[in-house]
Amino acid sequence: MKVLFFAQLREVLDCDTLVVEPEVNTLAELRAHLQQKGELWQEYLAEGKALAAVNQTLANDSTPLSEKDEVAFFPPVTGG
Amino acid sequence: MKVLFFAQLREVLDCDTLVVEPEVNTLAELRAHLQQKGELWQEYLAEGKALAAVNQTLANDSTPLSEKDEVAFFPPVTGG
Amino acid sequence: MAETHTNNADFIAVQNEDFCLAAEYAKLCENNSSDGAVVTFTGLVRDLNQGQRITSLTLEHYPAMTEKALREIVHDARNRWQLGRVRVIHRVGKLALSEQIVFVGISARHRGDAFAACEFIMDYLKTRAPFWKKEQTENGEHWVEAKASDQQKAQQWK
Amino acid sequence: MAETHTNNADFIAVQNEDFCLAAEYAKLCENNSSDGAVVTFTGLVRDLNQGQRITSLTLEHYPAMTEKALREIVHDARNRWQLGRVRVIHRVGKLALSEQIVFVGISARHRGDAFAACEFIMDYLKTRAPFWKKEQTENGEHWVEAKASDQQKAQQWK
Repeated sequence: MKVLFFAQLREVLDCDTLVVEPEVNTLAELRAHLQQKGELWQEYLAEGKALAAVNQTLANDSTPLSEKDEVAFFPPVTGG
Repeated sequence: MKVLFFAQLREVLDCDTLVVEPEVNTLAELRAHLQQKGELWQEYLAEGKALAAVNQTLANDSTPLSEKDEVAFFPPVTGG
Repeated sequence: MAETHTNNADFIAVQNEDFCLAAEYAKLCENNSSDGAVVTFTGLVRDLNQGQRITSLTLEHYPAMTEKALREIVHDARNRWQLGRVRVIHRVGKLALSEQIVFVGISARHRGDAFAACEFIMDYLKTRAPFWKKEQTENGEHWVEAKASDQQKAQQWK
Repeated sequence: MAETHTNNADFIAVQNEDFCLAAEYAKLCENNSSDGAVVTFTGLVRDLNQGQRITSLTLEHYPAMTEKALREIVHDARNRWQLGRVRVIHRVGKLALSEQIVFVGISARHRGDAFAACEFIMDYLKTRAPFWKKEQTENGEHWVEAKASDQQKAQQWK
């Protein structure tokens, strides 16, 4: 599973792409899994702080995940 | 007092400008005075059918009139 | 062509000549780094109105009143929203199919103000500015009737 | 530059290059006598944001997702209003003061639909399309924080 990070999240976590194979079935589980990587991950991936997309579509914590999905975490968007 | 007519009103009444000196104090009175000029005037100057402006500002039947005013009657506007 | 500047940031014109959107947009933007939003509305002669096929239209107006009416509408809009520059152009005379009729352009710091003011000015112009359209069709010509929906739109701003 | 046509009448682009309002407007109008209304929105880099003086900004995006997100927003708008042509352009990369950031242009038979759809697309873009701004100021640079007012605007369309 490919996990991408954008904008402030990419900078703070010093990570733009991660390839992981965790045993997770939902976005919530992936989030919790990644939050174990350290204090910054714990803080910046918190729900409400980071948005997420699964296969390039905005997702929520109950969105199911499978191995081939592309998941992205990012701060609230500020385009326009 | 100068009275102007525009658009359909000008065409139907076959009149673009009228100079009159009636004894009227309000727009309602001028309207009633002009409506005596004939059936078409009666019909087309009826309140709700013709809008009116006094000195180039939209007016209503209670708007006071004096000799030097410019009054205009016209159909509901359709610009834009 | 007659022009009136109600203040430095307003431009109001009633004219026979066509206008150029790019030039109007440039005037809304140039040396204006404080406004982050520009909204423009352009009204054009469309081919079909109330079921009838249009070939052209003629716009009559009340010359002494049109600019005054537009100026009052812009003044109203400025009282309601925080606006940068405002430009309103309305053409009169004979216009062919697809020709430009009216332009309203607004710059503002924030987009909400620009959108609201632009739509407000059009809604008020449609019910308060003394312009009348006569449409030419294959079956002759006729004066356009005012639409109840335009009255309703204008009333929603109260 | 990447382009996507979701249907013949839609144009969506995410690009580094600047865009030209006049060219976009021409594409909304040409051979289009059925639409009587064109509304455009242009967003520009303004000098002041949340109290800080801006010198430039950098726009990052999620390339695989941006066009898809914009396409979905336009699709949503088409389900709500009767629209003619829709053109959306969003720039990415480094932009100087007063540069153009985003364009939304809509043609429609009637102005109400064009105004509503243009504002809706901007409000949704501001909360759903994966773009992020980093502002450069005299005191260094920082990521722009999302505004609660943008969330509220988007929610009002529900």
